[in-house]
Amino acid sequence: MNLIELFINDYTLRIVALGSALLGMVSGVVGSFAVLKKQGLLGDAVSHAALPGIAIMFILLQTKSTEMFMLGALIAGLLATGLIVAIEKNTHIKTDSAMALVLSVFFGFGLVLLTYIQKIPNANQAGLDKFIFGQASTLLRKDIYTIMIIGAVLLFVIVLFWKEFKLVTFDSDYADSLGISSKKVSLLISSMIVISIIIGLQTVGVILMSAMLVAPGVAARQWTDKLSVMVVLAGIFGAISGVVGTVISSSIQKMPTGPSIVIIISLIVIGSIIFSPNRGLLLRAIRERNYRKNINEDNVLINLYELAMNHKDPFHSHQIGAIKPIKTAGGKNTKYLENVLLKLQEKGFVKRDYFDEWAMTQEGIVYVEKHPMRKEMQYDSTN
Amino acid sequence: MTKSNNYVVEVEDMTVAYNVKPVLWDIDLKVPKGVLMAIVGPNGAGKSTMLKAMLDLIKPISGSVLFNGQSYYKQRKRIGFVPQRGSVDWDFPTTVLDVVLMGRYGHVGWIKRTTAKDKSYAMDALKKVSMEDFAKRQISQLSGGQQQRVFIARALVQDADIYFMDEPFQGVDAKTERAVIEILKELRTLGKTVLVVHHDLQTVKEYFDYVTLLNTQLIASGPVEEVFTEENLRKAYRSTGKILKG
Amino acid sequence: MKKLAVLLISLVLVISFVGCTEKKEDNGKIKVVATTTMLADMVRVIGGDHVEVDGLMGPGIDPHLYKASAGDVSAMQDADIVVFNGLHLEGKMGEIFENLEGNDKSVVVITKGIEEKDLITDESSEGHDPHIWFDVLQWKKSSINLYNELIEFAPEHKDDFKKNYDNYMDELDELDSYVKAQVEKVNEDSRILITAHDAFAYFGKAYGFEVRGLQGISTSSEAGTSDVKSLADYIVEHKIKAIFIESSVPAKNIEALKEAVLAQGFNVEIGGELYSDSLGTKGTDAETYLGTVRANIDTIVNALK
Amino acid sequence: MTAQIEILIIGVIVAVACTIPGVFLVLRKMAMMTDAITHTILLGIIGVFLLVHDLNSPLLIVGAALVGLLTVYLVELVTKTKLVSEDSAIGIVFPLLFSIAIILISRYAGKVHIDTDSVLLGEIAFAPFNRMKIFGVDIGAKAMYSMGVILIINLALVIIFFKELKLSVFDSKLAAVLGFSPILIEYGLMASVSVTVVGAFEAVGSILVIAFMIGPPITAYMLTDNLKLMIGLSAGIGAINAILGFFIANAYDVSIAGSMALMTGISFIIVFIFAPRRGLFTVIRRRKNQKIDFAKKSMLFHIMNHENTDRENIENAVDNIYKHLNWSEEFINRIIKNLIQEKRIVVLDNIYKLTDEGREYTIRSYEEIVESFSEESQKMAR
Repeated sequence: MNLIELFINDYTLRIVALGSALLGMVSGVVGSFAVLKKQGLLGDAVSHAALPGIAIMFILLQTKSTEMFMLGALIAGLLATGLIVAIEKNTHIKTDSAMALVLSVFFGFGLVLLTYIQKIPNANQAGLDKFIFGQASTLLRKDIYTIMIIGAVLLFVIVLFWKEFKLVTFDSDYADSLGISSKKVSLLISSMIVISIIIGLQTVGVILMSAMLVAPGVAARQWTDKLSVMVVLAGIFGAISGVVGTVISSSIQKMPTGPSIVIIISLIVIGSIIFSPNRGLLLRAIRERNYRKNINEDNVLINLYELAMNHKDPFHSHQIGAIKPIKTAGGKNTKYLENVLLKLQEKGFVKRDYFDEWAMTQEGIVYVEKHPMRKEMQYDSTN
Repeated sequence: MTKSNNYVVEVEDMTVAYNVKPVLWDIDLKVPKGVLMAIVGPNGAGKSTMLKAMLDLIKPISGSVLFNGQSYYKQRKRIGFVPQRGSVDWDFPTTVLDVVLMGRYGHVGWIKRTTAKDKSYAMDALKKVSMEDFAKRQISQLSGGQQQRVFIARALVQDADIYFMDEPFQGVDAKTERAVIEILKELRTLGKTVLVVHHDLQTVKEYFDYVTLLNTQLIASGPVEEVFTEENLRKAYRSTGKILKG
Repeated sequence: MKKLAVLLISLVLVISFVGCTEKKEDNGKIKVVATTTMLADMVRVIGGDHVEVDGLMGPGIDPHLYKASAGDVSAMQDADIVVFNGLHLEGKMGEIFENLEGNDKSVVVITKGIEEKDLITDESSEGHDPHIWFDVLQWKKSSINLYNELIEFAPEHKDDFKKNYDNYMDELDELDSYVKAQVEKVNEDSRILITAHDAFAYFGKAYGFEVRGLQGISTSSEAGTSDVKSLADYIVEHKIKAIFIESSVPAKNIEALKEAVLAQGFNVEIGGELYSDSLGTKGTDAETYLGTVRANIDTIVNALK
Repeated sequence: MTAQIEILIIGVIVAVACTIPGVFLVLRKMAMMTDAITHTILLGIIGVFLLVHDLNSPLLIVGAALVGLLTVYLVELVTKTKLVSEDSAIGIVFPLLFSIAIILISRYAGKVHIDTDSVLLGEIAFAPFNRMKIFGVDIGAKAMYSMGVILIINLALVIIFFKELKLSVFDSKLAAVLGFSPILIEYGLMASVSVTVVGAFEAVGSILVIAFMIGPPITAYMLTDNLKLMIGLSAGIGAINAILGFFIANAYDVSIAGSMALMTGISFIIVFIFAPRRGLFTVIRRRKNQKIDFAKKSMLFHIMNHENTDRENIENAVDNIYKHLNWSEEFINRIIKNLIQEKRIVVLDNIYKLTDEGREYTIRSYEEIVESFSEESQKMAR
């Protein structure tokens, strides 16, 4: 009740919450693809790489214009992203290195331009390098329209090319073999990511944008195994953190809005990592305990034997990953299993070979073949 | 030159290189219709590269590939592909059915959605690989063999005439291996052509009727009983210049 | 590899020659480097013809965001006297300057000697606000530091310096009374100055203005929604006529504040742009310190009266 | 010593000191960790400041370095759950730490002028004015000594732990088996990165540190695969970038560190285009030449394969050979003309025969090819 009143009475809260929620939603959705394509750090890279774009715009126009600066930033951002991809494609240099190089060189170039501008007389360039970087708490009504329009376009494109986006992000070679050009689709995805970053920079600032691009997607990933659900959830998490962060910022004095949204979304990520079903750390720990309770030397040995017999050779060796003594899906603890195997090795039942694979010994085979459990345990090799 | 009609795949003079290093050297290969062909050779012999170059995923330095006498682009819908299992991130948030449906994307075309019919194709394919119970499963929960079956099912729904499979037996359990080979044989009886990159020499004779031996160069290609000889194998697996003299 | 190196070096040599700038000659003047534009102006006034001033930060440059260029190195190296604000306005740079004392350079920290009670201190962190120049009398008091240094450095010009200094003192007194007179035009209840960041605290303290900023001094600080909201409430409550943008801070912050006020059915004007961390550009009235302070107070008074 | 020369020296020392850990960051695919650290050290600075209330305290720098390490630790912690990829982990950890820093500043230090740039000097132009004095005697710029020490420590670490570092880069599993704790090496490396970033931040400022750390190593990586050579080359390239960058800055009177970073980009692009083995030009030119070269060699192989066999008069016959190679007649004539000119083959009784020289060349080429692909596959396996 109190909260609703708060929203009705407080214009700033309303605007900022709405803006942050919309932006959180859009960047959560678009960012999901950045997360899956391992381009999560593009947010920070583009925000630095934008500087020369802004500086060149200023040199050309000699005046501060947010719109033109954003255009300059967008061009520089796209160029930087293109370069990162080009370096990665044409050399053996990995994305992270390419990204680090491009962002720092672009920024260095921007700095060179800034000091050049400092020498131009009569140019009021104060705060040029911070000019397009907004703060969440100073969102304007027109920012909201911008976010809404561009966000709607981005979401529309995602819905339109959903199938292609999914396929290319998952398996680009296969996409190419079907005639769906992974190059073009990747370019489209990256451009959309850059566009949403630039919008975010101008409305809520660098750090919040960097977080909003990655965190909602990561949190959403923990709760679902379906891309569509993940994308929707990421949008919801982004929006929720926008609203909750804004409310917190508006109820505590001197609580900056952007950072408090970052903290909320980070808490959502931490919560998701710990508590989500299937993947969560908590459930994993519980499952591991059960696993340890149920696993024993006998069923490990029998399993290894069954595996080997699949190859019609009791001495056939297997990697530790192949050994699954009980059927619970996902409940695997390699370290624990390794300990059990080591104990078996001490007893002389199994042997670790040169390739780090495990195989039965003669004694082990004799032991298993006499074991009463073996006949009952029909191992399902599909599992 | 030989008329195209007899062969579904014709590779001529194909050379592929990464940087300075030739990976494939002047390959000439003809694949007759309706065969089940293994492509074998030692590690680094360029087996997967050849497959990818045939599918235009890698640009060769020279050479051409024809399918039924036409270019790859004209024949694309008749070609199915099973990439190496390790080439994708299996933690990707998607279900088994979704992955199999991807095989229909080429037929569906840009922007358009898959239909209920596509879905029933996908379910049929899953049944073929005995994975129908896993349709709703997340792909990261699958074992290696199951992942492979999903990939095979995906290629099956492409409803192609020529199939390219990159190491479909790599790291799978014996049961999957048997299931996959049954499917391959069934494809052959339907008159389809299947090319499989294979690394287990012991099973070549049992599984395949045609074989291509590769070691950067094409060593030999033809019916298993003719080509899969000790002499050819020695050629393929020995890596000195002496083999030139046979 | 060698070819590459040769190529690189020749490339750079070409570039360097193209862009080569000529060196300034030694003309016997005292070379002074000042950090901010206000300080450069002060040096120019008191030093007169005997000094050559190099302001590191050009007009419109925010000291918080200043980036040095290669030319600044030679300026610093050739300098006889280095003048800077202190109180950590120049960050780590100031600390370095302070240590230059004795290395054949004289150093003037303009805020040195200001009594602790006159400084504005942050309660929670015990740091000081460095924006001293908006209190004209403090500025006047501080100038003595520069004057003393100049006569010590060049006693032969003492008379000229004295004349310039005394003149400046008079002008500053005059400026102070002008500001005070202008302030009188504003209703006592309306003496409230609201800007984007907290740079006007000394001004407020000296001339009886209540000063509110949206954001802290550090460029790293950020406003919260509640800060915007409470400042908007404050504006509505006190029926403040105008709020001000600053030359070196994006106007967006103040626009957001205006929107928030408007939403409460009250209209606050944007009263114009104030010079906060630097003087105005050449050719404007605000080219000098005197002009800048006048321009600021005129802008404030015109909007608020 | 003039300030200019000192700047040059400092620039070179910083560049070389940065490249050493940089090489390992690039090889371990952790380049963006530097970006994260340049942001998060603000938290260390503000945290210590709130304790000591002194903006000039050297403890601020200690705090900065510690938070650098904390950043690495947290990223590792998140990555280790295997639920989040490393880049995403960085993308979550650094905004969080940075946001906490901003909240602290906004709440508790609103009236103080504090940010990373103002606490760390971050400007190489002024580094020569920060003097080092012992008993009142000026012995040069402080940064020369501080970065010099960091350089020596980095060098010493690399020399002493070269084997371990190399193993940990190429095969962390094997390193673990052999008893080198990957975690220890990891944190050793990261401690070195963190200290170097903070130290270099003092000298060159903000995120340009990243250019110094990552640029030269990846440029060197385009030129060599040998780790030792790569370290040496990076150091050399870094030094050249610093020197040339300095001259450009002087010529145009612009930011020195910015020019050095820009130079890093330029030198990378030059190497990217002109590198002897991997450069764009070489690749394009090679593609052109390769076709003919490969064709020649395949012709030789073909002739040699059928030499002295019963099919020789069919396969290697002058009139017939094009049928067996499936090339256009025109192309084949060109190749054969070339080969005859090079005295690799001769025509004997209407059949192509290898000359002795040609035979030797053919065998050698084949061996080269075989060798090269086995090298390639070894590298891939790595």
